[in-house]
Amino acid sequence: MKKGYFLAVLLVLSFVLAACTEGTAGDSESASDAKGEDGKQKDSIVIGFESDAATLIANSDVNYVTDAQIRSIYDPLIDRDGDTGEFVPVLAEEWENIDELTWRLKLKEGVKFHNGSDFNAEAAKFSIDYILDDANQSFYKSRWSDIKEVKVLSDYEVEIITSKPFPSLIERIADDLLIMDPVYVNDVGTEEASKKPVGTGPYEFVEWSRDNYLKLKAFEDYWAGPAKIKNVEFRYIPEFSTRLSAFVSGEIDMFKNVPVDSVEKIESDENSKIAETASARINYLALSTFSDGPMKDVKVRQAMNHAIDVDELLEAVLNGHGTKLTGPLSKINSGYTETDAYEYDPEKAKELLKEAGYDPESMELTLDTPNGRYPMDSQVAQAIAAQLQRIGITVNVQVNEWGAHLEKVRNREIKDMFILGWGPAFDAQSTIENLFTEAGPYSSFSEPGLEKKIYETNEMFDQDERYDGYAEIQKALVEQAAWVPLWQQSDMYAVRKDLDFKPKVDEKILPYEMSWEN
Amino acid sequence: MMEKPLLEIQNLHVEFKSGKEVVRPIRGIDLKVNRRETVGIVGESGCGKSVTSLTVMGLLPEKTGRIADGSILFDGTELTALPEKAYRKIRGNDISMIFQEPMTSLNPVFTIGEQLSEPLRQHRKMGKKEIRETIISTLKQVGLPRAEQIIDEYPHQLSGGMRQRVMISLALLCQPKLMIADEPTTALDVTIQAQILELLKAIRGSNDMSLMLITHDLGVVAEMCDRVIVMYAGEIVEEAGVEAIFDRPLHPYTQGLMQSLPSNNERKGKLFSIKGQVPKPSEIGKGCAFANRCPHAFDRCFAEAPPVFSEAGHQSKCWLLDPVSKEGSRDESSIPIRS
Amino acid sequence: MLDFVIKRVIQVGIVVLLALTVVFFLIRLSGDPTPLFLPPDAPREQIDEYRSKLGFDRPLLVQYGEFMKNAVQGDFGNSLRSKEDALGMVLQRLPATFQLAISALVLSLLISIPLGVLSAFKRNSIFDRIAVALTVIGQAIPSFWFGLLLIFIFAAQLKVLPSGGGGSIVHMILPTLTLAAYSIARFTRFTRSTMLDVLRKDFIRTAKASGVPTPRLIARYALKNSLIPIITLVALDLGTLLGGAVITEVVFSWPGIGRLLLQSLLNRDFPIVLAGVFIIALIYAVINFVADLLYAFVNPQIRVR
Amino acid sequence: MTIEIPEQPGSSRPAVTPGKQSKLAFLWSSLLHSWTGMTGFIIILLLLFLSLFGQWIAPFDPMHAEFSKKLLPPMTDGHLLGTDQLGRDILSRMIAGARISVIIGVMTVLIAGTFGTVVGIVSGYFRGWLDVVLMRIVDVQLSFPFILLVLVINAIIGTGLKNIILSLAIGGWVIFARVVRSEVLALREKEFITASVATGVPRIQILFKHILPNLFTPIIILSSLQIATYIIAEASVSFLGFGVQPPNPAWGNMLSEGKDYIFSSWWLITFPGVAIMITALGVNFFGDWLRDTLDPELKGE
Amino acid sequence: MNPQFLLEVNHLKKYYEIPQGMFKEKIVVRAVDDISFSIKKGETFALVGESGCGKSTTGRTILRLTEPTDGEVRFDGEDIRSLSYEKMRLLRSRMQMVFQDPYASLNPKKTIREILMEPLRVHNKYEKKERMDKIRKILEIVGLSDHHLDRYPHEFSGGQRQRIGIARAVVLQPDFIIADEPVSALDVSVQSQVINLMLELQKEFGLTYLFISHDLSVIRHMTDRMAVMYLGKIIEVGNTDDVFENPKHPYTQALISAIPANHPRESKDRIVLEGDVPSPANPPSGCAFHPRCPAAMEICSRRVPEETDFGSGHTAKCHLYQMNEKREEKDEHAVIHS
Repeated sequence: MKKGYFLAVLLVLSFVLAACTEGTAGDSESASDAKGEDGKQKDSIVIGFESDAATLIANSDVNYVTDAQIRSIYDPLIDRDGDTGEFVPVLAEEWENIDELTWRLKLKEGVKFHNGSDFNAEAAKFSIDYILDDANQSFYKSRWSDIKEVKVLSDYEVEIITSKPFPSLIERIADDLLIMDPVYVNDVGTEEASKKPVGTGPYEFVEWSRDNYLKLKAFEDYWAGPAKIKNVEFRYIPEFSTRLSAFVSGEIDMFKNVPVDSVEKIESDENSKIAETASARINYLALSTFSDGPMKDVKVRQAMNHAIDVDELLEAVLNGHGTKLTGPLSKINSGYTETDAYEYDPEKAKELLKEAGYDPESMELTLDTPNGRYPMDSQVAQAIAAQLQRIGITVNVQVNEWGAHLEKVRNREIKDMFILGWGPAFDAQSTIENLFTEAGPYSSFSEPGLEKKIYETNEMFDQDERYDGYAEIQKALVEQAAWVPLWQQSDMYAVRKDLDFKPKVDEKILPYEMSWEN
Repeated sequence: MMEKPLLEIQNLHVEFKSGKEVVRPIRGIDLKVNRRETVGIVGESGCGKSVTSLTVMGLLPEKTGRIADGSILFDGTELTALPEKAYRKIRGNDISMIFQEPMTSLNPVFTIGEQLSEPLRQHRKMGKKEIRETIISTLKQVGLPRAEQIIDEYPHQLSGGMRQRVMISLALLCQPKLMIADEPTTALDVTIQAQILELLKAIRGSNDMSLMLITHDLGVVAEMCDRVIVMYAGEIVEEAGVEAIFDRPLHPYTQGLMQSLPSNNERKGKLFSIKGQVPKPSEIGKGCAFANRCPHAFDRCFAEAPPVFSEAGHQSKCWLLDPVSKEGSRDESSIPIRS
Repeated sequence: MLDFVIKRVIQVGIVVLLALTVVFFLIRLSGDPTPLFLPPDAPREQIDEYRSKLGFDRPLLVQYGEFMKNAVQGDFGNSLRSKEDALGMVLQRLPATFQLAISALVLSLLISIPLGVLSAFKRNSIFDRIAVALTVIGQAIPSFWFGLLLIFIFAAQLKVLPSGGGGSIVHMILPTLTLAAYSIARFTRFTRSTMLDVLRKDFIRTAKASGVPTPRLIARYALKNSLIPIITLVALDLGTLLGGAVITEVVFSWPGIGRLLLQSLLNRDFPIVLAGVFIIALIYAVINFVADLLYAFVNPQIRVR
Repeated sequence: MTIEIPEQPGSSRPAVTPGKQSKLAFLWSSLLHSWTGMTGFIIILLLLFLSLFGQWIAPFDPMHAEFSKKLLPPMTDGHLLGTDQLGRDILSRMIAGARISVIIGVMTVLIAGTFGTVVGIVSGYFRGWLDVVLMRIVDVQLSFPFILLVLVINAIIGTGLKNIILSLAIGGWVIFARVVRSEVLALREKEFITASVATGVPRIQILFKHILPNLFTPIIILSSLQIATYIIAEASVSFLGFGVQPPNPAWGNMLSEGKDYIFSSWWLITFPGVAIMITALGVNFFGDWLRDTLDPELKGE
Repeated sequence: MNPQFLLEVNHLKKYYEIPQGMFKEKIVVRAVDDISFSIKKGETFALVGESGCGKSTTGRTILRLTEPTDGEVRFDGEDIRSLSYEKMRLLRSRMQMVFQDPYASLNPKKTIREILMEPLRVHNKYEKKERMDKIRKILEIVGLSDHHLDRYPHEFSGGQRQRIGIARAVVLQPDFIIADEPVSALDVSVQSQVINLMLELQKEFGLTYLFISHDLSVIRHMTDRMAVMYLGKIIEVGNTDDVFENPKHPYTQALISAIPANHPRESKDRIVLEGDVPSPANPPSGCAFHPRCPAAMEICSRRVPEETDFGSGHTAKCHLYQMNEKREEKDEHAVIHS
């Protein structure tokens, strides 16, 4: 027995293991490629994400990270405009509403999947059916449950029949649906297809190392012409400081969700810039009417609106990165109506509280917030607490882990107030329906009269009538002080200076639309 | 004509540091071991007999222990000033040692052979095969059965008696000039002790070797030794040939030790016992270290440390032997001396 | 020998089953996963439907029985989120975790054993004191802080090493250092103290009395005796390195098992968590078993009976 | 090496447990001789002082947010260590955090220690099937990494100061149970315990009058070392998003809030990190010294 | 029941089982294997033997510090094994024990006062005020004084500690004391002090001792009767004088001959036994001593010898004497040493 035995065995073991894990071995070259310091035309990009995609199959996981990655592989039928959020045709060239229950879509011809098979009506039908099929356990199913049938009319025409009027169908198609190749999926099975995806998108799948990276390369036969950036890598870096370090050191070329306090640091770097846009996601302070507490009283809710200085929060906590919200909807939403904001007026707030029978000095409220889910969320909560303290109200901030927070909200266990975000939201219906009815817990507000009005408006098929209805509702909600509207989130991207990149309102990150400046 | 002694210690002082205190376990001893002689060092725990042996071996704890004064002359070499490297050449080669605890003195994770080959590797230029043969023959010499198998066994597979035999063969391997046995039988059972004592006698007879036997057991001394040295509190209080000591112990401490043995007393009778206990180092004053327990102590004993008094090779450090102070103090009846 | 193995296998089985049981109930208490997966606008009926599809609406004991029945056959179900086989997902992450843990272990052993031995031998010297102080500091630094610091210095400022990600040797340097920092400290201290113990033993005195030179005494005699307790500690720590690398894996974006478990915990992805617990408990038990064998191998008092 | 040193009553055998007054004096003099022990002792004193009187020393209200003064670097505007992302004074928060860290360390040790000790005693002293069951439970728990276990429990019972203490305690009791059990097992075999049995001392009295007092030393040593572990563990758990939550100024929490500012405002992550390190260092130093002094045989683990 | 016997031990057995894994049979260690003896009131009875022969286990089993496997122990006529825990506990006020290691047998965290008070407290002896007087008195008897009361054990020397251990055993004024190697750990000069103390106490309190030791000279000095144990069995019993003068069993003979000489001129015909004591887990067949016995015969490995009575309570278990009695095959080795 030699003394070195033990160590030697361990060493050998570790080499064997290292050899075994060769498959996961990353290629650290891609980062320097992207930098293109050698003067060659850059054709690669590395994008940092906080987490891995749950799966690479389309129409399954409702999650921005998954969606942002697979959207380069799969095309949608309809997309949104990056600035306005308006619908733009992609694989569907035209769509029309035949009657209240029937929609007809005309599809693009000559589009090919990465494996060479043709895109056609069957593919569109298959993709929708995939969501509806219980066996696939798609998380999207709830949004699509009103669909009765998808009919293939011809090779490039489909008809969607709904079981009840479904005015927001096009929104669903634009926001959720991606097109898969039925032949491929049926051939290899969903399990394989979710690891090696095939779509019609601008990039083809190359390699996926779980929790490590996803590599794609440009699809040369892309119907809209091949991408300028030929190689794309999504790299998963869960910890923000590490992500930032990776960006600073040039390992990644861009990442989303830059904390407001790091903006300056990135802008000060000569190779970097910040790309910013107002997102379709809104943040708000919900006032719970679902539990017995002061928030049941409209005067108290109004007092809260007067006591919280949103401008100050925006400026002090978010460094101005956000767009102030005055009512239930952001301006991007179809059906948005201008509503009057509550002035910051602490005196009035105190008065209202007294009218409602509360002495602000003896009030003690709890404010629940997640931590790290929205920009500066827990800091905002602490700042709100500080503002309410100014009129004498004691606020205890309760910070919850996200899962626990969401569960508390859904189970209506939150006593007084909580911070939450909603989006991306482009239409009035889903926001109002989900936030301000008894069934939707996310603002913990409902009022019977208003609820009736909401459901009536939802059923209206006439666009103008509906918008009028939503406008009335919005005004009523503001009057009722249903919540304290905060702001439209600012989506901030740290980007290499020479990358031509324009952020989109719907949070999508499409390398196809990017290019390197020379 | 006298042969030069093999080992000669003169005025040895050893100090231990423990914290800020300095302990002096050996306070000036002189002793010699002649060639082919067996010298017994007797004393109770803490008298400094083990420290003496470790000092000779050069195994005092490096950081805390040191030789404060004196000389150790071994076979013409002065050991106190010897560099470690040269000392190593002596250890296990010219001087070897057997310890009290055969259970813990062998390394549990090496075979007997591996451990026994060490002194041969260090001191003899031998091939592997030769080493093995030497070990086996030494194992046989100490009366171990199955020597060929035992060489590849581990210490825990052997009984206490066998382990002590292994320890003895370890000490014998290089045919040392001096073997120090520190309480070699104390941890053993009576019947095993008898075996080991017989073995030591046999070895002493067949090898050209001196033996320094450290023990607290007067019986072992009586059986084994040519000459006896009695230690008390870091000093040698008496030294004489073995028969002289047993016939006529001169120092009251030696007398007390002998008289307190049950076999030297009437059955069921009250045993003679030395009152009190060994003094703490701080309690040792200018006088005789034994004075506070001595039944014959008188004023001078407390005031002044006694020098060595010698009578025909029988030496003792006691004022009672001083012809001058004798008259004043000695009470004839008080020392019952066996004859 | 054989019955020792059988006995241990049974023991391991019991421990793993119990661990699964405990975690099964614990994690069911941690909350409902459905709202985390479904879109926020999913109506309540949908959630209920989904929940019943997953079987979460049945009595807990029935679910437990079902789970255990499948689990003993190696089927932990599919991930709630990605619908992949949960055990497969865990196993997929295992090599990366192993790679990191083993390299950290090897690094710590290579550094700590010589350091501990020297420190013990030169007890109370300046060298020893510095080593002791360093090891205490090594145990006192929160690992994520240390990791971030390393990233900040070597990746962001000096730009010499990647900030994270799995793969090549270069990627391994920083996480290995971070992970090893604690073990280096622990092993060094432990080696030092066992070594001190061994150096005090009678048989060391015997070897010295045989004229064995000091370097040989330490390298051959003392080290082998110290190795026995060190093996036990190393085994214990390898378990911790494997399962406890969560923080290092998160900080360095290392695609290992700890990160997967943390994510699944946050997502309430029960099957993955349970499969992960199963694997970790199993590895832990196997490591301990191997340590026992190794222990017996090094320690003849056990080997030869 | 065992060397016979002249027997001197008082220092002859390793079991050093002097009388009550002399014990303190003995500890104190031993402390004076150990630079690590003294360093640890001073750090602990400082920590205790801060946690008891911190609120009167802190220059600012640790919870008061002054948005206009956010992220001030150290030594500006009277903020010695600067301000954080909400404009709160970091020094004041660190001082307040000392209290929370002390509470976390001490309370966890109290809960985990008490529970673990009871289990260890029951297991080790009464043996039998209860011992088998309890030790299986300990095995099960040990097969799951500490941090992950704390996370799971924290995920279940929720975040916050009380809950993190509880989770750490649930994760940490086993080590006490194991150590205490093995101590009890060793004590049971001690001759003075047998002597008490032979005297006719009832079982319960043996437990309380003989076993327990002899457990104090190992438990105190273990506790002091565990405190550091728990303080660091809290920081780690906070880092992963659980643990004590803002606005509470626990150090771990400040670290995890501040880590996003590593590039822009280094002081946010530096000071709490250093504080944790120094605390852990101090407690470790002190614990090591305590172990070396009270129980020379316990060295190592 | 003979009233003159304070303690009667009949067919006492203590077996330990060592599990060897699931599929192997357990190893049974017969630490004490069917031994019987009786101790008269006021006498000192010795158990002699080498380490591992079961003498200490016997002592502990009698006090039920470990539960016996089988057999009967009668103390003052009462069957100890049938007593409940509580009754046994109370009975311990009458039977006490002194241990070998004076360092290990005193709780390091207790003062001498606490150590000596405990027996009185748990047995509720004397009025509370009286107890202190008793303790002082006993301390004085064992040669310590008042000012030692508040010290801790480590502040004492080995001899002093052993005296404290004896004081603790005697303070309850028991009838019976088991002394397990009480002087083995002590230096010669201290050993005599402790032996003297024990003898004095015996006189003063009329104590009965079971004295366990491997030191034959101590045994010869202070005991009345003795039993020699080998591998869990008693092989010879008799008055101490008889056994020393006229040992019957070859093992006893070897043991006595192994005592080192008293004087260099004393020549001893020593019987040096071969080999070591076998493991009690795997004792030799027949007479357990036969592999080492210089007088071993063929029958010794086959049959366990019966007891032979040599009169006045001196008995031994050896085939040599059984052969004689049966007048089969007279053996010249019958008496090896006389």
